[in-house]
Amino acid sequence: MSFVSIRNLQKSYDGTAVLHGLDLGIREGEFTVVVGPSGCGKSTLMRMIAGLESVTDGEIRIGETVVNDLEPAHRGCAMVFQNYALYPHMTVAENIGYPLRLARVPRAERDRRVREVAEILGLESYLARRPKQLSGGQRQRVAMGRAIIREPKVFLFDEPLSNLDAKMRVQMRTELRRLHRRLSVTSILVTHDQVEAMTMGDRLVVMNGGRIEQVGTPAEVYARPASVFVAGFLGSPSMNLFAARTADRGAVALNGTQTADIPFDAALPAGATLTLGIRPEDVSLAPQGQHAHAGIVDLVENLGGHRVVHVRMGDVMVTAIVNQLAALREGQPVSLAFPADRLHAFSAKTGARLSI
Amino acid sequence: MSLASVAPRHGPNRWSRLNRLVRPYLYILPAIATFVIWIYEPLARAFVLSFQQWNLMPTAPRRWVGLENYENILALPRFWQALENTGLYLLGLLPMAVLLPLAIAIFTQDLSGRTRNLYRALIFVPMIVPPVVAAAVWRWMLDPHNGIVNGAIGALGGDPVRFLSDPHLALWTITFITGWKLMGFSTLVLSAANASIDGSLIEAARLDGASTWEIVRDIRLPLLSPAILLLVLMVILLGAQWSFSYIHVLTEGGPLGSTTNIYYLLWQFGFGSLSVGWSSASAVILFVGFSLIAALLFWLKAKLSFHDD
Amino acid sequence: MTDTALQAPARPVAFRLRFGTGWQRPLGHGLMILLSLLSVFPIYWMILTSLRPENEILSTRIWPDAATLDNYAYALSAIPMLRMLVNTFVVSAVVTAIQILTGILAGYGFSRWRFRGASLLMGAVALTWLVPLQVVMIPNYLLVARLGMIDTLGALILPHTASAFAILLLVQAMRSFPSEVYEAARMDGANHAHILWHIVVPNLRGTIASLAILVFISTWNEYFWPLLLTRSAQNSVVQIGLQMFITAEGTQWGPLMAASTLASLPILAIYLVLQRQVIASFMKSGLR
Amino acid sequence: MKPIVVSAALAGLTLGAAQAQTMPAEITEPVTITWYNYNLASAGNGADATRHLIDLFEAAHPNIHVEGVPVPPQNITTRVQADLVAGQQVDLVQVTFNALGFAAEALGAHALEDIVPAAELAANFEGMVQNGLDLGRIDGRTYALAYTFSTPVLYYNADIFRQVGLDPENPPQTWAQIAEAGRVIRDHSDHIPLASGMFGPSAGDWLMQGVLRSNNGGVINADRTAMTFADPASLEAVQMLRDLAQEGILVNLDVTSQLESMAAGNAAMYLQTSAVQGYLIRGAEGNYDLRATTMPGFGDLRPRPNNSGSGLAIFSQDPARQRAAWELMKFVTSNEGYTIITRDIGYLPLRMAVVESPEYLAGWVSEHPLLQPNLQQLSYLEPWTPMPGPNYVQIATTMMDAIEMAVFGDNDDVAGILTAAQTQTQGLLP
Repeated sequence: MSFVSIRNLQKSYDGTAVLHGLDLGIREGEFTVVVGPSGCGKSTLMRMIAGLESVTDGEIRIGETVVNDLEPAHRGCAMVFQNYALYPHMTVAENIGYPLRLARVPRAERDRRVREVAEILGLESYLARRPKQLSGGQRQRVAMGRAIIREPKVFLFDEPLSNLDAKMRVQMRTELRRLHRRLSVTSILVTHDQVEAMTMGDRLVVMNGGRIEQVGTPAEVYARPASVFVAGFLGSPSMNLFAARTADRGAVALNGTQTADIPFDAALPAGATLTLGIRPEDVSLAPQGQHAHAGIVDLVENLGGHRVVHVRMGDVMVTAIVNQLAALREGQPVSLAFPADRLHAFSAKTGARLSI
Repeated sequence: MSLASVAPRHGPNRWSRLNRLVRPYLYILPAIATFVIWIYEPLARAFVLSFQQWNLMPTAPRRWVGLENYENILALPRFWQALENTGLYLLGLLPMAVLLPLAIAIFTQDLSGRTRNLYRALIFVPMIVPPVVAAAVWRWMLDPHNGIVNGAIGALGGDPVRFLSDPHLALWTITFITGWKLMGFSTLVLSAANASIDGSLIEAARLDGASTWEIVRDIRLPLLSPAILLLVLMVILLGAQWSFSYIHVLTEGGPLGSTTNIYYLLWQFGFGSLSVGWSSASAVILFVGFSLIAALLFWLKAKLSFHDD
Repeated sequence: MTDTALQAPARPVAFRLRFGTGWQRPLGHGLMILLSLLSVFPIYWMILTSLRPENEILSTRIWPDAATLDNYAYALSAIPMLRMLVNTFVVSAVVTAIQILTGILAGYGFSRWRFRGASLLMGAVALTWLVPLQVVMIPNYLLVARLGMIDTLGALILPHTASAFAILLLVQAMRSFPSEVYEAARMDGANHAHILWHIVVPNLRGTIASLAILVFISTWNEYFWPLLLTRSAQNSVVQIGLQMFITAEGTQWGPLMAASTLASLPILAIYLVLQRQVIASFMKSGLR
Repeated sequence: MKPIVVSAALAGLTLGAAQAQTMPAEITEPVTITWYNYNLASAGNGADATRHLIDLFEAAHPNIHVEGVPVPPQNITTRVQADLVAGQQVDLVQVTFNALGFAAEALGAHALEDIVPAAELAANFEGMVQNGLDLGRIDGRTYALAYTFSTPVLYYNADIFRQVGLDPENPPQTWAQIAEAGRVIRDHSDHIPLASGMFGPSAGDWLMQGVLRSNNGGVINADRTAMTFADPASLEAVQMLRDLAQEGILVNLDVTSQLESMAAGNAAMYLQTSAVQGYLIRGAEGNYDLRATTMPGFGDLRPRPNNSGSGLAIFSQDPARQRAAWELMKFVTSNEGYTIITRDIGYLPLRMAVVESPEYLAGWVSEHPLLQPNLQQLSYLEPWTPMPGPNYVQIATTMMDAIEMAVFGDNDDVAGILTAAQTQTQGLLP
């Protein structure tokens, strides 16, 4: 049974559809990350759950209640905004305590809870300051404090880490996860950053163009992307994708010229087009002649623990990850292999995954 | 003297430094020159003249009279009445020029674009009417016998109201007209400030459980306070000048001095006739008085809005 | 490039928060309609009265019945109204242009550099607001006379070549201009004049537009300084013309309303045409 | 044109007189003079008639060009002063009588006796009403010739009189009768019983001077060294006005509203200058029966009306321009000039010939009965006394503020208010 369930949710502005009927169920206590490129509708989805955008059609349910027409405050959601939306004229304590003040919680009780929350977030010594006097990470914590103190049924995070510097972002990522473990509140986080998505979510919701492409655990989504879009969007460096054509006896011709005998048992007629994908870490690379495909090293990026090698193969580029020991120079001829069990195939027409 | 010998060696450097030093002053020069020539030089001269009795005529005697001009002004029976009236004007203007526009700005902010623009456009219209015309039209409309307003009151069974000649009403009538003219300007200033409030703050407050009124009270008003303070400041410092045209055209300070504010009184006694001593002393009193008030207000503003910036 | 660089990222329009509930909303609209009527009715009444024949001038009927242009014909023949309108327009336009120019220069000077005496000079600029107009009028008149400019439009313009309001507003606007853009332009090799005219000014269009409107209106409506200068009706402005219908021997209401309508029409027309931009530029101008 | 020819001839005869060398007998070279004029500053009859006068004059004197400078009446002294200081050419000025003292003592208006040959002056004064000439004199010297001037008259609405049962043929002649009629009007109609132009900054003190003087009081003594508006006779007159106000007969509206109330037929009686006659006639036409009578007196005392309006004063330093200005002054105060002024603007002629001779306005006067009380008062008209010294405006304003307060204020202590103000204004005398 889903805790937050969304049925056929649609949104349009002045007749232009932004969300085309989403269906999604989120389990209680789960940390869900909604990920997708900017403009995919993920923020709109979140704001609709929060009640900041009206629902054009469909249904949002939190717990047992349909919340479509409920005031934001009555939905039991707390939200952390991308720019934190801290009240500039209030101190940290006042910011955190504001929801309680609105709920007419007595002062003593309020103070106690503000201190409690501040302790969780390590903000005790900043309570009298104003947002302007805080660093980015501290502001981010205040925003979380303001969300936590309401003891919401659902936490909503709208790109909460995007205004932080790289180091702080990594640190806040783990802090957020720890916090979630401690509070076990259903959380939804929206981000365009696939690393954030992979590392933080119990489950991912990948969106594109106002539609949900795939829902699953990070491992599932990474291992079996449901579409070309998901395959290309998640993973860094991203998956190699080739235009291909089926040949006789289930073999596939890559890229027209280079052919490879890839066993392919899908019921596709010979000569059908499709997209083949393989993650860079699955490409094997060897000195010249050892493998089926020949290429020339174009560029080597050294990442310390491993290297990313860009290989020119005819007129396509292939990205491969190799370990540190392999000696590779730019301009050096190499041969490549694509292990058959590591290949992903997608319909050229719809982009949907085909089973191999 | 060393310039000639040093110039060849350090010339370009020195010039560019001089250039850099002088540049800011060059940019503000046209404005400052205007103010010095057309405002501060006359003001300085007025300061000197305020201790003299003279009518500017080259042939006439010029006599030092010390503080006599100031004493004469402060001894005017109407002086304290005018001071009190000035306060009453401000009291009346603040709701019309600040509170009402504030309410309009906040209310219209949440309307659809078209309705909002229509309301704001209409409310701005009085701003563009020349003051002489505004005074004439209102006087025409408020006439006790032939005015449409009293026509309406009469039709409803009331007695004609002498808006401009009843000593208890005239001041408020002038205040109303001044406020009527200002309302659109204030509305625009406050609407602009209101529109620039970060929308996510409002959304955050809604999620925190704030009602519309609580959002206004806890978020909008505190964030609008710099704009509100600025308007309050303008009304206090310039309100007396703004009402001047209407007093001048509509009541000439009467009846019984009930509409005379400090600005009009000093004008009447100082600038109305060209007695330089009176007018200079009046000017100095006005300038120094309002400058002191301004200093006080800015001090207060800095103290009150310290956290907003 | 800077135009887009300065814009905030577009965000979806939030659905409007409803103001109050139930009865409060119609009440709000009712009040707004009342206030709008209050704002516009006097102008309507002015136009209406100007169209009434002389023997019906005292009428309080809300609709025009026997409309006539007699009052206009009289107003146009009694004073050189058209000439005065042209004069007023020229003076207002020139004053607006100059005040904005000096305001932009001073605004840049004050906002770009810290220099000795800056805050003192800034204070002096602000304090000009508090100097009563009347005290400077006679000395200014004498100066204009020394310059041999009595009875010229130039005399109406000259003392208004700078305004504290324009400077203060532009300083504020320029101070909130992101300094990275200045620096980027400096790195690109632009000098100060170039930065000012090609980068700062185009980005302050909103502020400048709303400022221009306010300056234009206040110059158009100025009365006391032209009153002192007027020597011939041909070289005077329309506010003086209006006053000519108000005399101790009685006010000529019909012609006055006709002349007032003529005096307000140009500015009303400009406003109606530009109304949307006026309000939009106010919103963007940082007049806050 | 006859008088001009006569005076020019006379001027020729007196060429050898003492002042002749300072002012040429005639203008031979083209000259331009300025005429500071407030009729030109308003649209309407006054401006049209003034331009007409200038055209006629220029046609008769091709060498003289007149540049009219329009200035509203309340600004005229300020403006003349500013222009004199600025070195502008100021020749002939239409000076309001309250500023006459200031114009003569501070601004350097010439006494005609100083610049015009005596015989020529005497010849020109011939036929002028003696009382009228006195209006422009200070200490026996003529600084201005009454130009647009008028007297206070009591307008009344005969229809209202009939409606409440008063006899319009016998209008009130004394303040007691006004009070009596006022009570009837107050009790039997909604109209304003008595409007007036006595109060308000733009009214100045002229009408009040006449009212107080009619009770043998006054605002200032004869040699202008002591304020007298709190003296018993003046006090009594002010007290009488207060009683009228307290009874709801005299109202305190601003000057313009009172005028408009009368014009619209909402006021029964209206004490004001004859200069507003034209405006009232336009309002009354086809609306109600407008009439006028002489200014009311106190009991058996003869009323002592004074004048409102302006005189012409010469400021030129250059002899040729003095001559040109004097010619213009002579022309506009000639029979022809006054004919135009009286008929087209509505002021009084200083020459009785204008209203008596059929050659000029005799016929016109008989068609305009409203002028009668005015003409009647010419024979006992007294000048409006200007306050002396540089503080003349402040003295008059302070005094009138006090009298307004004494008449309409909440404080019954009329003597106290007036005495305090008298002490105060006394200190402002030179």
